[in-house]
Amino acid sequence: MKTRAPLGMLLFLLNEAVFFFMLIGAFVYFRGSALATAARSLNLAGASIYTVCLLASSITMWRGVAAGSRGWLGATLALGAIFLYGQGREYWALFRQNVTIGGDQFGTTFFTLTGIHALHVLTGLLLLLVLLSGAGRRSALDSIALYWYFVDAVWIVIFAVVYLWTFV
Amino acid sequence: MKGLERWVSTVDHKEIGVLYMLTALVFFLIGGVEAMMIRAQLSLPGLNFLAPETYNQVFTMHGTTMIFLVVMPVLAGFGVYLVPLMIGASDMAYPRLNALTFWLQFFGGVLLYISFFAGGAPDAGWFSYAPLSEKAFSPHAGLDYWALGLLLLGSGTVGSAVNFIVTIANHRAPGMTIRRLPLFVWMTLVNSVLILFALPALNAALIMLLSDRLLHAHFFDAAQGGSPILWQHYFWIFGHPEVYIMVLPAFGMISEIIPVFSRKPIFGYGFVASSTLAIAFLSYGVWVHHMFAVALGRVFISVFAAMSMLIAVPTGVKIFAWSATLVGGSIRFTTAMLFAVAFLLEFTIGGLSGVAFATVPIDWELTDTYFVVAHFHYVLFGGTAFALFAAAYYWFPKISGRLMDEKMGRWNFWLVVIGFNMTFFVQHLLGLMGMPRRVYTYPNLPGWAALNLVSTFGAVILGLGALVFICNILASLAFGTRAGNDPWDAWTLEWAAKSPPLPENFETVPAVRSRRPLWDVKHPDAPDWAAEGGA
Amino acid sequence: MTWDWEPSIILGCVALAAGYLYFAHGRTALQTCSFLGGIVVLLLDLVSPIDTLADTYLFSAHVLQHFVLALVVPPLWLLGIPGSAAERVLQRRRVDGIEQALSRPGVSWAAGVGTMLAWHIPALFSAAIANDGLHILQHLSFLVSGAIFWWPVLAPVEPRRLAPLAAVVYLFGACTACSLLGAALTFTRPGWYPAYLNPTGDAGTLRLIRTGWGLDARTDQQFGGLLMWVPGCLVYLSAILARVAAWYRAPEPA
Amino acid sequence: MPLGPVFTPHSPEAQAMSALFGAFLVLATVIFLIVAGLVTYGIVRYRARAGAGEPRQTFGSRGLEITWTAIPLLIVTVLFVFTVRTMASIDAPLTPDQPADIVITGHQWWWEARYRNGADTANEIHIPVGRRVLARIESVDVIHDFWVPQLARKMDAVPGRPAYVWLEADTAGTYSGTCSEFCGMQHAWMRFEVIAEPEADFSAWLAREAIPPQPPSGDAAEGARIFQQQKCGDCHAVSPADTRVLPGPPLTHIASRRLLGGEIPNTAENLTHWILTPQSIKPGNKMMDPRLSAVDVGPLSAYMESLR
Repeated sequence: MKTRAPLGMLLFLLNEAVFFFMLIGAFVYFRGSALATAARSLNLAGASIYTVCLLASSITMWRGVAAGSRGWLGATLALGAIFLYGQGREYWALFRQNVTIGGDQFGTTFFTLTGIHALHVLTGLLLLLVLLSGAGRRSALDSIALYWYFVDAVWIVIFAVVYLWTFV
Repeated sequence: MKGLERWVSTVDHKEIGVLYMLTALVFFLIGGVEAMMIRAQLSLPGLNFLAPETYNQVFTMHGTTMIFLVVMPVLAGFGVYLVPLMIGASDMAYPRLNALTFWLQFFGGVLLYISFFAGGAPDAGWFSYAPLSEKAFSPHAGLDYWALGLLLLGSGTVGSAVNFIVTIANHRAPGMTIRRLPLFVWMTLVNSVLILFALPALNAALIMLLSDRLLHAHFFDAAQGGSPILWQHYFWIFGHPEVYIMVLPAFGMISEIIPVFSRKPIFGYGFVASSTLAIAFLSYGVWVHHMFAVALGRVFISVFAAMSMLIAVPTGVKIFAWSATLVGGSIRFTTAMLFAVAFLLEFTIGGLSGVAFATVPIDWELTDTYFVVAHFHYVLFGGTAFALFAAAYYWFPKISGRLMDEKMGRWNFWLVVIGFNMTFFVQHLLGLMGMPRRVYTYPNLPGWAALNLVSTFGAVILGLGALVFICNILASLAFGTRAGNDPWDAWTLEWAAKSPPLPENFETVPAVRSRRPLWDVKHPDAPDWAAEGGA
Repeated sequence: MTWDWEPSIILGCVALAAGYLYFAHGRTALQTCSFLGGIVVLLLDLVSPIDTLADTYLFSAHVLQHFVLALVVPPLWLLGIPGSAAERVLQRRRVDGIEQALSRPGVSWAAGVGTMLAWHIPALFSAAIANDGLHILQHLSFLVSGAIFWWPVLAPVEPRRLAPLAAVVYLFGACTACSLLGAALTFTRPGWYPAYLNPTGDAGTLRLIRTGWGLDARTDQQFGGLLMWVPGCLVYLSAILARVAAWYRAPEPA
Repeated sequence: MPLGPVFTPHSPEAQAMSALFGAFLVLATVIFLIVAGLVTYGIVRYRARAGAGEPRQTFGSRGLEITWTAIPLLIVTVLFVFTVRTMASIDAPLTPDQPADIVITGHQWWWEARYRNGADTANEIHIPVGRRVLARIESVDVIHDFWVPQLARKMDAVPGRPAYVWLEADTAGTYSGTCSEFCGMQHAWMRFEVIAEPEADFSAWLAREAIPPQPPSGDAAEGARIFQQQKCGDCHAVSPADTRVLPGPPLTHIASRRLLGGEIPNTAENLTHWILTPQSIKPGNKMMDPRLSAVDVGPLSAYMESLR
């Protein structure tokens, strides 16, 4: 049964979508009191660069699934890692400006939302790593790819809400 | 040791189902003991049987246990056991996920109870309103255990919901179309969709609460710019669908049991099935009725009041359909049927008192009093638990191969009915007299002591009834009459399997051409598929 | 606050009714009621004080107006069209082609939901209040996109309708979209559409609204969001239930 | 059996709620009797008879199903109309255009009532009979809920989110109230009283509360010294001029109050007991044990008694 794994994954992602919707909702809820700090401390240019990396990783993932190629999957892994590195740098820059999760409402909502998302990216990377080490099956790759596209799509929304909306 | 290893490593849906049910039974005993402690403390005004802080832990754990460690797992257990059998499948779609989700819920429960030994159990009530649940007001670790335990339980529940949907979507026997699903399976399906949309709201709220408590974020503490109301919204966006998550599978059980013992098909399958959909949709638009006592604005509140009243309609449709199924039947009063009929009446009371809370000015008087306590016990005990007793008597023969004892069943039934109504009916009156809920003691105002004492006596009787139930299970496991495959002369596919079923469930799955495949087999002269409305 | 018997609207409605009565052969009494009822509702929606309120004072009145245009009138019309008449028209190649193109679920869904979402972009909405031509376009677009949206659900010709479960997903998706927008309007600060913050209308009317009805700018936006969210969803839900109930009644194919 | 406060309302607001509840009760009883009748009829008339075969198989009836969908729909529509009308008649505006007459603040686990003239008291709210006053409900810590069953709607006291209720009584008397949202250890005893008195008495009380108490003399003066020495004033106000937000209830005119802690009668004996062992009567409250000797407690108690 070919469709089995993706249906389960799709349903799981539906649940995840609602989950992220609630977290993004909290960010928007507090946006009024968080905006000043956000505009002062976020680095739009940097974030744009690593966002592009994450989006590119969806393309490499798609090629990897289509061609069944380990090279493309390796590229996905690398791009995902760059994204996490970029986000780590953003966190570090914020810490240095004394913006932390225990600071104001911006810190609270920003770090919770992006932190949870980063955990999802990390999970995806680990799954890919397991797969590349030869332990996974073909059907697992379909599911992981689906998960990866989802995590990227969520980031597009987060990027729009957290970064773009702050600077327009 | 061999046996233990088998149970721990099993991926068979029937064994996992039994594990769920046994776990739930153990937690039911624990939750029951907590209930007894509550009633003992409240039996007279001014008692010091429990210290205030202990009492608050006990009622918090009672609620959390009964909801997350009893009702949810036992419903999942019946589902995991029965759904594959009822649709003619050999197992769930993902057997290993099935085992994983059970163990997630199991350890979630264990984690919750470890809190007792780690500096105190959670004590902010089962909905843990912020900022009371924040570190500033609940500094000990109980609430961290609560949030982490619920995250595990929630993840497990989501996993099993995914598993149910995929199983029902992809593993039905030939001829078992969506429109022919047994109503229990249909309601489990709808329920699983509800879970997928509702649980993430809880998970998000818990993550935010944990951020607050462990990382010093300020989602919910007003003093630092957070919003206590946000917690209420998020919790109840989960919490109200949760009420239906706990009651829909029970509706499904009743929809199986009443027809079989009335010897008639359910009255208006289509209406019962589509009203379930209506409930599922509406249940996302009613959460604010838990917050009517907050000043949210009249327009805002009115709209949610309208939705909350509206949801009574599809629920009422079901009550009428079940009652009408009785009429014209040939009713056999087994213990299962007794509980099912009692369910109709008790649940109607709980449903009607629920409409009181949708009627905003009444809510402004009675919310957070004992009237609420009475109301939701009529829904969750009079509704779900009565349906579960009925289901236990009905499906025990399939699971164990033996009938439960009917004589003990009668004792079980009457003790529970009398004890339950005695405990909780008077609590309506206490609410009307102004007794708030969640108090560890109360002033000796006129009438309060007497009614509380009645309630406590009722609880003792109810407890005895529950003990008789457990004795009946144990005794029937050992000495019960052999049941045969189909003791009730029933119509859904599970009764075509052996009792207990073979590891692969069926040797051959009977042909499915209508909603009652076994009726068709037994009555080749008047099969359902030839009848108007039967196919 | 008065009735505004705008001649073009009345003429349009009369023409529509006449056209229906003339062309729609084989209609039942119920269908006639439905179609003409749709016209009456449309008329009330556009000429009654709701229109004045919507244009100048209340966002919520405007939501109500659009709600009727997109979710009430088109379904009533579609239900009023007799199947035989529709079939005759659809036999023409070109009509059939257009129908085929527009009734693809993706297209019709995007038309309905997209129109609704697009007009609520603050700049566009404000422009529509300020500019009469744009305002008329807005109302027409709600009617037309509403009709396109509802066609796959309520088409007079059964084979042109979506399969029952597909229809459930289709409608549920629309319900989710309008819930999200409604919830956003409900839970966020007022001022999405600045014209409604401090309306420049007649002082007496304004006093009636603000103190008599208790609708301040905040409540107004909240009410508008709730109207979109709750009654909007109830329309979709009713359609879903009707479709499912009909499905359960129909015999299972062997 | 005493009737509950829901059935003995003493303000127009409570009467409106009561009337709606009465109507609802009748409606719910009728519906329950219909269901119970149908079920009873079913199980009595159609119980299985020996030797009877399977009954006639019927699958439903569309007419009936539509009827029992439509009628409840109608009922809830009517109920909704009454709900909205009653709401409008009892609810205070979300943002009133007049200042509140009383600011009522929930603390863990006592209620503070501050009047516009500066009078500040605890667990005892005075109102004039027959005149509607506007109360503003606040909280300084967790969520509480202000509830006087015979007089007014419940209102949650949410920190950072003040709300308003109308408070009114049509008869002079003492009405008991309580916190109705779980707020921690002593939620049970977060009780208070509303005392409705004739306009003249109320005005006199209000004026008295707003002026500082008589300076203490004799034993009480010694008590005042101990009060200061023990830093009791860090948590308790003893003058209406003291407007700090404090964790302990104001003691400015404590001797004129009926109850201690909203719980026990305000007698010298109880007061002494409370001061000696602050955690014995309402365990968990925020008062630390000053570990006073019995010798010190006497004057302190006398000082309290002098604060009228």
